[in-house]
Amino acid sequence: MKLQEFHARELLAAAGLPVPPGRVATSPAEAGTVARELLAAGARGVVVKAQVLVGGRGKAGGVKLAGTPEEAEQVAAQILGMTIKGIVVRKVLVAPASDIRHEYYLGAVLDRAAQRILVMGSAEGGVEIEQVAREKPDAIVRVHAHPHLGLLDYQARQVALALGLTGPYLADAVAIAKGLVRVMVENDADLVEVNPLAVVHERAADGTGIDRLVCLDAKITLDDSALTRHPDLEARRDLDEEDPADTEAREQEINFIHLDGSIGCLVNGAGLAMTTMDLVKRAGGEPANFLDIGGGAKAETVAAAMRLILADPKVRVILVNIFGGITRGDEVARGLVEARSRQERDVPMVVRIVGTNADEAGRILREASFQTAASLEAAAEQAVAAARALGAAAGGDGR
Amino acid sequence: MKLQEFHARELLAAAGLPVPPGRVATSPAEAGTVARELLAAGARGVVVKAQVLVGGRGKAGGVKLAGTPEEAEQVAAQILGMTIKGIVVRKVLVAPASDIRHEYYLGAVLDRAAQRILVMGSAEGGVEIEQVAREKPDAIVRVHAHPHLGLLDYQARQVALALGLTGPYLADAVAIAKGLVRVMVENDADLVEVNPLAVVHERAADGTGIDRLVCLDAKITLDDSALTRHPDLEARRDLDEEDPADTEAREQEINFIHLDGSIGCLVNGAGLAMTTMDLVKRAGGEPANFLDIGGGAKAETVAAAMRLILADPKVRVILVNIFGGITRGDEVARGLVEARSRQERDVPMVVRIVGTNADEAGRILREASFQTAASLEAAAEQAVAAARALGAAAGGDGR
Amino acid sequence: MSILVGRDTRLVVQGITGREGEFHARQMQAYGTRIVGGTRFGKGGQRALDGTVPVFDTVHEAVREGGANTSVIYVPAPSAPDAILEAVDAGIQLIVCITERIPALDMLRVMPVVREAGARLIGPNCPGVTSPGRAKVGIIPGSIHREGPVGLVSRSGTLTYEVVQALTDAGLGQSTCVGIGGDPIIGTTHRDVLELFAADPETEAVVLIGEIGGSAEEEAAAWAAEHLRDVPRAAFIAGRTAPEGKRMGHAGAIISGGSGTATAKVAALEAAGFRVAETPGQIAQLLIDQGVRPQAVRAG
Amino acid sequence: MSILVGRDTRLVVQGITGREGEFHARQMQAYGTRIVGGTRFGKGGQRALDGTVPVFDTVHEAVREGGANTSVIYVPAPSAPDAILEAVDAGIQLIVCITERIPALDMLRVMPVVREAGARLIGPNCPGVTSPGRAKVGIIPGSIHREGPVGLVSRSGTLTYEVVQALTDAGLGQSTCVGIGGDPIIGTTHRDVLELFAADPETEAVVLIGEIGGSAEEEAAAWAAEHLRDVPRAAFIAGRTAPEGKRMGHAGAIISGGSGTATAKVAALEAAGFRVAETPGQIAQLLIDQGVRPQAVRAG
Repeated sequence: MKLQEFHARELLAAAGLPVPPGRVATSPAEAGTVARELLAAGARGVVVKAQVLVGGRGKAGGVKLAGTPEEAEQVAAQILGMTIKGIVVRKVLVAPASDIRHEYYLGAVLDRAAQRILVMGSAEGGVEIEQVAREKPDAIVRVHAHPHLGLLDYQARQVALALGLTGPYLADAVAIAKGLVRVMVENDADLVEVNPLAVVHERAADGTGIDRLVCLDAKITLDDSALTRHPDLEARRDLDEEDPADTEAREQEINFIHLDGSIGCLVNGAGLAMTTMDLVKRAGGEPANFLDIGGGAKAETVAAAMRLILADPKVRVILVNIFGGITRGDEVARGLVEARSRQERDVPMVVRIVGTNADEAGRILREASFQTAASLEAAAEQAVAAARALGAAAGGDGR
Repeated sequence: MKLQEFHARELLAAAGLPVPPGRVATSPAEAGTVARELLAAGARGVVVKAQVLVGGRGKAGGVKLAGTPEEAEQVAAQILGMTIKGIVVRKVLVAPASDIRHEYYLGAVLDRAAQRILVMGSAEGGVEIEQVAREKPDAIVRVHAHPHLGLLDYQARQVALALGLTGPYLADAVAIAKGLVRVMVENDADLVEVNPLAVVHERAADGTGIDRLVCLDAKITLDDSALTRHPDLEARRDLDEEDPADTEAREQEINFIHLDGSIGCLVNGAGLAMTTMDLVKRAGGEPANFLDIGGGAKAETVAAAMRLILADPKVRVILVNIFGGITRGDEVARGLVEARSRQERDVPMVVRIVGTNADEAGRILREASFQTAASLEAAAEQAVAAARALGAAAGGDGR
Repeated sequence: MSILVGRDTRLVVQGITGREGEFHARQMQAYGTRIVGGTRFGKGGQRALDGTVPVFDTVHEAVREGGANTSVIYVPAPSAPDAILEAVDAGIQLIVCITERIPALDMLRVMPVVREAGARLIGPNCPGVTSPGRAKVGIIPGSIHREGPVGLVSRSGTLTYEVVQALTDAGLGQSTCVGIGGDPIIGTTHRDVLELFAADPETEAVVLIGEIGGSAEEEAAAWAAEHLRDVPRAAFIAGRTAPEGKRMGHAGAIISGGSGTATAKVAALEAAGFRVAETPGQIAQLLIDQGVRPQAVRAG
Repeated sequence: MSILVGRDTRLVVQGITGREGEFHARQMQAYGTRIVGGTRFGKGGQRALDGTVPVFDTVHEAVREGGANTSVIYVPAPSAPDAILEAVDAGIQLIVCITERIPALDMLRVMPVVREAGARLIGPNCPGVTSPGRAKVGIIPGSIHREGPVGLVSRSGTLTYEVVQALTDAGLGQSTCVGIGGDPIIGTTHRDVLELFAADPETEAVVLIGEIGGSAEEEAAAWAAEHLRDVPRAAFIAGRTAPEGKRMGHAGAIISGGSGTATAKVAALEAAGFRVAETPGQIAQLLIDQGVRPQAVRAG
C-alpha cells in the first residue's frame, strides 16, 4: 500500500526526522489558511502539491508555487479537481517554498536478492534515481542494513560521506539515514524514500539565515502482508483515490487489476492468472483484468469476482480457469452457477476447471449449460473467438 | 544497581506483566491508608513488606500480614525503623495478601559464559532458587534467549511447559517469560527475577472466585555501565539506604566497599586492589575497605579516596598501592601530599608507587616524609606492622 | 532418488490441529508420506488423523520422540516465523512453510537464523515439495504426478500444477517438483533447486517455471549455463503480457526498470540453453525434442 | 614469533584524535608498533601524531589505504560497540577494545557478529596486548616488559603490570602478554589465549592471572589439564580474602554460590597442574622451579 506524501511526512517527522512544516488541505480556502500561517511563521512563499499516488504530478501541473495566501488559494483551486493519470486530485499539501542549495537522494528499500534492507544514497537527488542508477551506477552508494540490528552508525556514516556532505550535515545525514531504516522497520514498509533530501536556506524570524538538511519529499510503500498489525496505517489508506472495484476486491481478498481489454479473466493463483492473460493475448484477444481469487476460494468469493469483472462495461466474455488444489472445482462451479443467476448482465463464459473435484464441477457446469474447455489453450481460444463473434455483431473489432 | 521491590514491580507492570496492586508507604498512617483502599477493593487482608536491598527480610520480621487498616498501621510501625542486616527500614510496600495455590520461580539473568540472556524457571518457587539449582538441577528449565531477537515464542512455551502449567496459565506464563526478557533488555538489567510467580485465588467484588498467575515478588539488578542512558532508573536509586560514603564514592567514580578491618587501602585497579587486600590479610592484618580509584585518577580523586577511607574511625593505617600505567605516579603522589595537608585526622601511611613517573613520585613522597615501600609484599607487611604498633599502644590487637 | 523429500522423510506437521493443517496432513498421509507427529502447543498428548499421529506441544518433542527430520508449517502468518525458528532450533533440516502473508521484514529476521543453523527452508507461501511415488510435503495435489526423470522448480502455485499435469499427460514423470513460493524473501531459490537437481542421479531433465519481477530466474539461468550443459532443460515465464508497473498479486511481480521483465528473463534462459515455452502445454514437447523419452501413458 | 600482535601488525587507532587515543597512540608508536592510520569521522584527510599518521573517516579507508589488519579502540562507551562492528565489517581480524563501561547487553548483541565474521575481539575494558620487542597494542606500559618465553593472560589491568614487572625483574621475559578484560561479556577468554600460546613455538611457559567470580579460570584449567601437560605453568587468583557477595569493582567479581570463589579456582588450577602463587612476587620462582631458565638481568 502506497502512502500519500503527507502521510509519509508524518511518519518521518514522528521518527524525529527533519521535515519542513506544512499541512494537507481539501479546499482552496483551507489551502489559503495554511499558507497564511506558514507565511506568518516566516516562509518566503509556499508550494502547493497535489496529493496523488501516481508519479509525474510535477509535469502534469500538480505542483505550484504561491507568494501570498490569495495566490495559494488560486493555485489550490487549479490543482484540486484536476486529473493526473486518471486520478482526480482531492487533497493538496501546502508547505513552505524552499530555497534549495543542493539536492540529494536517500532511500531504503527491501532488497529481495540480498535479503536485506538496502540503503541507497546519491549526491544527485531530485531527478529519477532509476536513471542515475542506470547511467552512473557508481554515483549511488549502497549499504545493506544488518537484518537484526538495523542500519549501524558506521554504515550511516558511510552513506553520509558518500553523499559528499561535510561539517554539521554529516551528523544530520547519519541521523536521517538511520531514521529511514527505523521508519521502515517500525512500519513494515518495503520502501522509504526521501527525494530530494535537500540543503535548504532558511531565514529565522529575526532575519538571520541558516542552512539545514531536510526531507523535502517522501515516499513510503507498506508491506500489505503486515498491515493487519498496523491498524493505524491501514486507516491511512486513501479510499478517495481507490477505485471502488479495488476496494471490494481488497475486502474479498481478491487480487484484482483492471486493464483495458474485453475478456474478463477469473483464475486461481497469480502465476496461472498471468499465464491465462498471456494465452488470451496469444490467441489474439485482450484481457480486461488480472484476477486471482486466491486459494480455497468459496462460492461467495467467486460471486464477488464475477461482480468485479462485470462492473466493467467493456467486458464481453468471461474466461474462468481454475486448477483445483486447495480450491475445490465443484465449489467454484456452484459459485459460477449462483453468480450467473444473480447477475444483471449476461455475458458468454468459457469455463475450464481441472484438478480437485473436476468431474463433479464438469457435471454442474454441463447441467447449467456453461461452455467448457479441456485445456487452457483451448479455453483462451474459445473465449477470444466468442469475443470476436460479439464484436462483429456489435461492429467492433472484438478486442 | 539493585532496585527496590516496589520499583521492580513498577517496571514489570509497565511492561504489561500481571502484578498485584499495592503501594509504598513511608509512615504507619500512610500504610493504613493504602491498606484501607486495598481492603475496600476486595483484598481479604494485606501484607506489609520492608523495602530494603538486602535479603532475609522475612526471617528478620520485615514481612507481616494484617487484616484491618489499624492492624496494617501497627505492623508498619513495627517494621519501619527496624534494622535488617545493618539497613534501617524507611519504606514498606503494602499489597493485598494472596491466597497462594502454587508458587513457581521465573528469572532472566545475564549468562556470562554463554554470552546470552538465560531464562530459568522452576515449578519449585518460593524457596531459594540457588538451593534448588544445587540439589535438583533438573528441576530448573534453562533457555537462552536469542541475542538479537530476544526470547522467542517457542522458547517461552518451553519454559511454560517445564513449569508444569496447563490451560490458560500456559499462555500467561509465555507472556510473562517474554516480558521478563523485554524488561531486562529495555532497562539494561542483568537480573530480572520473579520469585514467586504464583497462581493465586482471588475473589472479585461480586464474590466469584478466580485463579490468576501473578508476579508476587520481583527483583531487578541494573547494569551500572548502562545507567547513563536510563536517567529515569538512576533517579530510582535509593539514597536513603546508601551509605553516604558509597554515594560520594559513586559520584567520584571510585569503586569502594566498606569492610571491618583497620588498614585502609587505596589502589588503582580492581584486581590489584583485591590482591593488596589479600596481602594485607596474609601479613596478618585486616583491610578496612576495598578501594579502586580507577584509571588515570587525578589528584582530586585521590583526595576524595583519602576522605572516604578516613571517614571510618576504625582505620589506623593507610596503605597506598599504585601501579602507574594510565595513572601517573607523580600525580597520585601530589594528591597524597595535598590530601594529607587537609585531613583532620593524621594516620600513618605506607605508600608504594611504581610504573609511570615512579621516580618523580618517589622524590615527592620522600620530600613529604611518607613511608614508602618497594614491593607490594613489603608495603603490606609495613602497613600491618604499623597498625600493630598503634594497636599495642592503644591496647588493642592491631587488626 | 529424488531431492529434498523421499522415503526417508519423517514429517512433523506444525499446526496439525488447524483446518488447513489437518486437511493437508490427511492428503499427505494418504499419498504415503510418513507423518511422525504434529504440533499444537497445549494439545500435547492428544492424537490426530483418526488416532494415527501423535500431537506434541513442541517440535523438539516431535524430533525427540518421533524422529522427525522434516517439517511442514500450516500455522497462521503471525505465528509462522516463530514456527520456522522452532523447527530450526529443534534440528529439523528441511522446513517447508506453506503459510502465506508473512510480513517480509519478519522473514528478513528469520533467514539469517535458518542459514546459520545450516537448515533449508522452502517457502514461505509455497505449495511445497513432492517426490512422486515417495513423499508429498505441502499442498500440491498428489493425483497430477507420476514418477519419472523430470525435476521441476517453480515460484507459482496453480501454474505449477498446470505444468505438472501437462508433463504427466505427455508421459513425462517427475523426480521431484519444488514450489519455492513467490514472496519477496524466500528460503530457497530457483538456482538452489537446480543445484540439487544437478547432483541427483535420477533427475535427467529440468523444468524452470518463473514469473516477471525480481532477478531469480536470471540468476538461475547464469548458473545453469555453466553447470547444466548436458541436461535437457525447458522453462516457462508467466506475465509476458502483464503491463509494466502493475502489481500482479505476488510481491515479486513488480517490474522495475529493464530487469525482471518477461523479455529479459526469456532471453537469459534461452542464452543459458533453456528452451522456453510459450504455453504450459508446450513444455513436454520441448523436453522430448531434447531427447527425454516419454513413458507409456498410464491407464486411467 | 608471538601471538596476536607482532612485527606484522598494521594498526589502526579508532578514536585517534581523542585525549586517550592520541596519548596511547604516541606510546604505541614509540614502542615500535606500526600505526598505519587512525580514525575520526569528519576529520578524514587530517594527520595525527605530529603528521606521521593519516586520519581516516572510516576503518574501511584505513584498511583500503593503509593496509590495517589490527585495530585498537579508544572511543567512548556509547560509540564503542559500533566501532567494533565497523572494524569487523572492514575485515579487521584482531580488534582490541580498551573502552570501559560498555553496557553488557550491547556486547551481547555485538559478539555474534564478531564471531560470524571470524574476527577476534580482545576486551572490552582491557589493557591490551603486548608482544615485547615487537608490538604493543593497548595501554600496558612498555617499560615493564622484556622479550622472553613466558606467555601471560590476565583479566586484570594493573595487577597484570604488577606480575609482568615481577617476571621481568626475575629475568623471565614474555612472548606475549594479553589483558583480556574483566567485563561480564568479553571477546576472548583465558582459555582462548591458552590455545594460542599452545600453538606458539616461542611460548615455553604460561602464566594465568584470574580473579574471583565467573568460571572462566576453571574452564581454562580444564582445557590446560588436557592440552598443556608439558608446559610449565603458574597462576595467581586475586580476591582470596574478598568477603562473599560483595561486588569488587569488576562486574565479574561477584561470588555466587560455591563456584567462582578463590578456593574453587585455585583448586581447579592446581588440579590442572598449575602452580598457584600466593603473591604476585612468587610467580617467577614457580616457573623457575618448573625448569624455565631466567635470562640475565638486563642492565638499567
